[in-house]
Amino acid sequence: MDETADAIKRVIQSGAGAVVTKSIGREPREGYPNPTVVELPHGILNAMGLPNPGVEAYVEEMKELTNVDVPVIGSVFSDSEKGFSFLAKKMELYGADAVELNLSCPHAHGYGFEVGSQPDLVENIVKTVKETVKIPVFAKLSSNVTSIVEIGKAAEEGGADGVVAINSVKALKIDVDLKKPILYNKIGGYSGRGIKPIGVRCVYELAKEISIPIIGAGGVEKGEDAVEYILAGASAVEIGAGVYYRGLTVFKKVCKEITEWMKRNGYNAVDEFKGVALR
Amino acid sequence: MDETADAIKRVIQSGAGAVVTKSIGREPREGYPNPTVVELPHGILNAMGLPNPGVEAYVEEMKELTNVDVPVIGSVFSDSEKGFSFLAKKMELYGADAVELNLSCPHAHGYGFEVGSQPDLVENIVKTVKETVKIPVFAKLSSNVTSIVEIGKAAEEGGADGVVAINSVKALKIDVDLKKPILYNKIGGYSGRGIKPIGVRCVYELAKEISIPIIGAGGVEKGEDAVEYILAGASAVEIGAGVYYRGLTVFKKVCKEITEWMKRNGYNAVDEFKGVALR
Amino acid sequence: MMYPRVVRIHKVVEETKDVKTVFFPFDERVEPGQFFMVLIPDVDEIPMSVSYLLDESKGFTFKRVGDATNKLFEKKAGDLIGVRGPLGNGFNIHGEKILFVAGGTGVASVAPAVEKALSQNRETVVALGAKNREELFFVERLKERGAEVHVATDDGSIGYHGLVSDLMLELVEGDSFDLVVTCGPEQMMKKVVEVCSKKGLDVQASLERHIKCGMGVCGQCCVCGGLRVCVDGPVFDGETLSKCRDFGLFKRDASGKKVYIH
Amino acid sequence: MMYPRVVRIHKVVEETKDVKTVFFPFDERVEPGQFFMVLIPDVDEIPMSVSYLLDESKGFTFKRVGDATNKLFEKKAGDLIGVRGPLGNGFNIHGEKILFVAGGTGVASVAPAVEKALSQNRETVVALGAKNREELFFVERLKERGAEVHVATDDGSIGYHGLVSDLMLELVEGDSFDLVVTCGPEQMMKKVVEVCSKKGLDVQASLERHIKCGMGVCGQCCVCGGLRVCVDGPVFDGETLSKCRDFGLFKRDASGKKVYIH
Ligand SMILES: Cc1cc2nc3c(=O)[nH]c(=O)nc-3n(C[C@H](O)[C@H](O)[C@H](O)COP(=O)(O)OP(=O)(O)OC[C@H]3O[C@@H](n4cnc5c(N)ncnc54)[C@H](O)[C@@H]3O)c2cc1C
Ligand SMILES: Cc1cc2nc3c(=O)[nH]c(=O)nc-3n(C[C@H](O)[C@H](O)[C@H](O)COP(=O)(O)OP(=O)(O)OC[C@H]3O[C@@H](n4cnc5c(N)ncnc54)[C@H](O)[C@@H]3O)c2cc1C
Ligand SMILES: Cc1cc2nc3c(=O)[nH]c(=O)nc-3n(C[C@H](O)[C@H](O)[C@H](O)COP(=O)(O)O)c2cc1C
Ligand SMILES: Cc1cc2nc3c(=O)[nH]c(=O)nc-3n(C[C@H](O)[C@H](O)[C@H](O)COP(=O)(O)O)c2cc1C
Ligand code: FES
Ligand code: FES
Repeated sequence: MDETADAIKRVIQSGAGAVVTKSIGREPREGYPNPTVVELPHGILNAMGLPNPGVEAYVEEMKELTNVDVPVIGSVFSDSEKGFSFLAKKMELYGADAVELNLSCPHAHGYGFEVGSQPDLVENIVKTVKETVKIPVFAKLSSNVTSIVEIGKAAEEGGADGVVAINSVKALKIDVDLKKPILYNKIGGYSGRGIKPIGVRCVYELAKEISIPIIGAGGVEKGEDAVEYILAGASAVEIGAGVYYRGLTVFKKVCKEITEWMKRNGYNAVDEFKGVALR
Repeated sequence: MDETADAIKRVIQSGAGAVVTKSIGREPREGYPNPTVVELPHGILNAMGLPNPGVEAYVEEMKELTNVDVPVIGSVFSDSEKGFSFLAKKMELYGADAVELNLSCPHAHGYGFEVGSQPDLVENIVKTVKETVKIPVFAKLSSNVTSIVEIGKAAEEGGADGVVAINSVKALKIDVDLKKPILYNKIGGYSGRGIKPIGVRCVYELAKEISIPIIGAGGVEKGEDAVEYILAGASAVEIGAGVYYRGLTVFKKVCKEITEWMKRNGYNAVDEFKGVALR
Repeated sequence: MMYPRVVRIHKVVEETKDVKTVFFPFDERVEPGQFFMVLIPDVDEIPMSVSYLLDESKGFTFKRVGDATNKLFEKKAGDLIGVRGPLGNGFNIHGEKILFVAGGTGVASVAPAVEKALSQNRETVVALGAKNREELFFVERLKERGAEVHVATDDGSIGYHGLVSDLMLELVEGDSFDLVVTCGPEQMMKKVVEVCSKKGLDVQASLERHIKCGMGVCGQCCVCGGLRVCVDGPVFDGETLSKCRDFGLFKRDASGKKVYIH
Repeated sequence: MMYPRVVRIHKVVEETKDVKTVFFPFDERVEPGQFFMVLIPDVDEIPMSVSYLLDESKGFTFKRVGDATNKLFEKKAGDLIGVRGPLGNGFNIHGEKILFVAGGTGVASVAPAVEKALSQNRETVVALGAKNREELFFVERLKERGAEVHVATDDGSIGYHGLVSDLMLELVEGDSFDLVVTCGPEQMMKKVVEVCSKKGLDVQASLERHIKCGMGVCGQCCVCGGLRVCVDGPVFDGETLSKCRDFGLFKRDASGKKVYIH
């Protein structure tokens, strides 16, 4: 729900406190043929293939978002330092409040995770982008690595203003009737309910080792899911698959449920319980 | 359900075609205090901490298994080539039909995954063990690595007779009432339903790149789960959490369901559909 | 669950040279105007409105226009496809007298709505448009059920010579309708909606946009300020469409880029 | 779900110098003989039989013997603990006349079974054993409910001077019982089961083994050829126990190593 300006506005009206755009690249990409998304018993599996109209065309969408009330975070993907900084600069010009570097898409060949699993490359990409733009830079990390902490530290070294963890988890569903992988791209990214314990683990591990803010993602659907991420050290959370499970009202509902939990537990501000589970 | 000879016998009576022992080390280990296992909405989280009576005491259990009808696979863990080959030798002496090297336990400090995430080490361990024992050697792999294929290839290079994929996935559950990790060890391994798409992906990736047999594991509960692993290239599957979901009759039930699926799909032998989804 | 159900096609009917209907076993309730994502293994998964609503089976009717529909055109009874659905909202059939206006393959999704209206004893007038006589289908089906069917062709080879939207103008001049239901090329539907707005007639139109997830998460199919064709639609009412700046103006291709409608 | 429910202790009662009962809100049905895994945050999660079965709350009664029970001994009303359960099978209370034989804290799990038997108007005889007068508890509770209670102490400070298993011998000599239910030190239960076998009496004993998962997956608690105390037990009948070579002989410690029972 972040492809177009209109869609993003609808998400904002639905109560989101900030929005992240679809990941944008230099050239238009159609993404993979369908099936690109299926529901599994315990989550959602997708291999969209980073469809996007290309950064030049995306200016049209960004222009319409300049007057919205919440921060708009421009997500970008590339295969090189230069590519990332070019795109980040564009996003800054277009009025993005921050930029999120997609170093973690699990199914796009040559992008995302394939770039984001190499600490040196991550550090250099973040550094180059930081030298190019003034807006905050977030690195979105993958759990599909031997050590997410190593990658998180590389991002911090590079000067990132924060990290986002996690993107979807590399996974596969084979249909036993067709006897083939169900997605056109075969391998996809697993999000939603089933991956929450993995996302929370990643945030917890990162929070122990890095000091820049962490944004949690993966299976947030209810207020208590968000609370779990915050207790693990996250400063905020992103919601993806939750939109499917609870509809667009998921944003308002989650906020309400967090507030209720805070009341029950005697907290007035998120900072009061952020990272409490780390002690 | 693989701690004692009696327990293993019960599993065999329940219809398992082969059994893997609890992972055994050199010295007795109590494992972590409780909670060591909890159920999550989409799987089971455990941090047992490799409890075992030590290999010397385990001879008592193994002796009782010498006359059972199915292969007994001795699982062992260590932190070095020498340690693994010592334990494998013991297992061979005790009458094990094969040995499984635990290179993948996600929560035991200094063992399992911490050893099994380094390709060179994996290759050397497998090689040393192969030089020591005559029984088949399987390497049990972790999905918590940047490339499971790289580790699988290292095991193959080392001369492994097969690999097992996957062990449980590194994960964490924070209790929002206690505001603490629920397991005593905090981080645990996630098994069962929720991880099946990750396990199937790993087997599929491995089957494309290595030619030794692969044993699939992770979320097998029904016949069709096993079929999915076999279509992805597995020669057999292991069942762990499925014992919780369907009781000890899970083994018989899964076999029956596989047979039914084979009938519906016109197959007479597992080999006829093994790896069909790879084509 | 939003996962393709693999089914064996049990009947294929050729409607015209380029249009076929595929029947598959499916015993759950589906509403006219809803659609399925139809999986053609190794090729694509594409949206198809339900065109037949039987108790034990459902059908969809499609025109071959590209890769996926051409491959589908080759399928025979016994072949496997996947169906994911029913998806979307469907038509809200109400009122005593209803006018249905369909162009091209639009009649595929309108036909079961007409049948529903007839089975509820509503007065039912249908205007069908096609390029020529050969491309018309479902005329007999609807007549036999008792609908008053009018036909328009671009070349005049049968019925009214001209656009179905012009034929519709004539029909609404001489009569009063409680509801107008339309499906077809977007320019045509745009005109139908404009006419209805002017005349103060209730109208529902079924939109087509590029569908990927079909479950409201990817944002690919958004129209009219963030409405998702796959879950909020595909049927929208005149009020929504009158305020919708992209209706009849542009779609988005698979990359999300605007493609203007000519 | 096999996940600890975090509850606030609402009452703590001191039964003896070393034994306390903890009450917590829990409104679901629990059977006498079932147990909970009780989570003492940062310390351990340990098995505890249910000792009180109220509609809105349940209780367990424990002796301090080590880390976890000592920490639990410090807890007060208002403190948080986790409870996971009810687990296991529980006693199968049947017959017209039942003898209950409990030693030490064994009375904790036997007490609700006695109460159940009484509420079903069964004749109920209870033999309780303890080291001395100070370590006895629940005697008044069971008498008030109408049970015939006999007491044995090792030092003779009250009641029968000797082992409760010897007291039991006297009781079964002079009377006939349809069922014997026992819980306590394993050597004691072993004797009780032997007596019952000889006399042909139905008997049920509640076993203790090291519990880790409590859900039948880890194999830690296996006895008698692969029976899991946590799901197949903790209550086993005389027939099963007579064929069980480890009953009364050895347990396994946390590592799985055999520990012989003295
Ligand atoms: C809700 C809905 C219901 C539909 N019902 C019918 C129907 O009942 N009968 C019928 O003949 N057609 C129907 N269509 C249109 C049908 O989906 C397209 O004709 C089909 O996808 C073409 O696929 P292709 O690969 O053969 O053609 P391509 O060569 O891929 O494309 C031809 C045209 O089809 C469009 N198209 C391709 N893929 C998709 C997609 N995933 N979603 C939407 N449009 C796509 C393209 O944008 C292009 O305009 C419906 C579309 C929607 C959105
Ligand atoms: C089904 C069941 C019901 C029980 N019900 C009661 C009861 O109602 N009242 C009561 O006082 N006691 C009961 N126990 C025993 C009680 O669980 C132990 O006393 C307690 O676990 C001791 O823990 P600790 O840390 O204080 O002692 P430790 O110093 O850790 O150990 C003392 C003794 O307790 C045993 N123990 C420790 N942890 C466990 C464990 N996880 N599972 C089983 N035994 C353990 C040890 O093996 C040792 O023999 C029951 C045990 C079982 C298996
Ligand atoms: C359909 C779909 C499309 C996604 N597209 C992107 C994307 O373009 N860029 C990105 O960084 N993450 C993308 N993600 C990943 C999500 O942002 C998120 O990190 C992940 O799904 C885990 O969160 P969730 O469980 O709340 O969905 C996508 C996820 C889904 C389900
Ligand atoms: C309680 C528990 C204990 C386990 N102990 C071991 C072990 O000792 N050695 C090992 O290699 N794997 C161990 N595993 C992992 C399983 O063998 C299996 O690889 C994993 O759980 C995934 O399969 P499943 O989803 O069928 O459980 C354990 C899993 C569970 C749930
Ligand atoms: S197709 Fe994905 S939101 Fe509609
Ligand atoms: S305690 Fe794990 S099987 Fe009983």
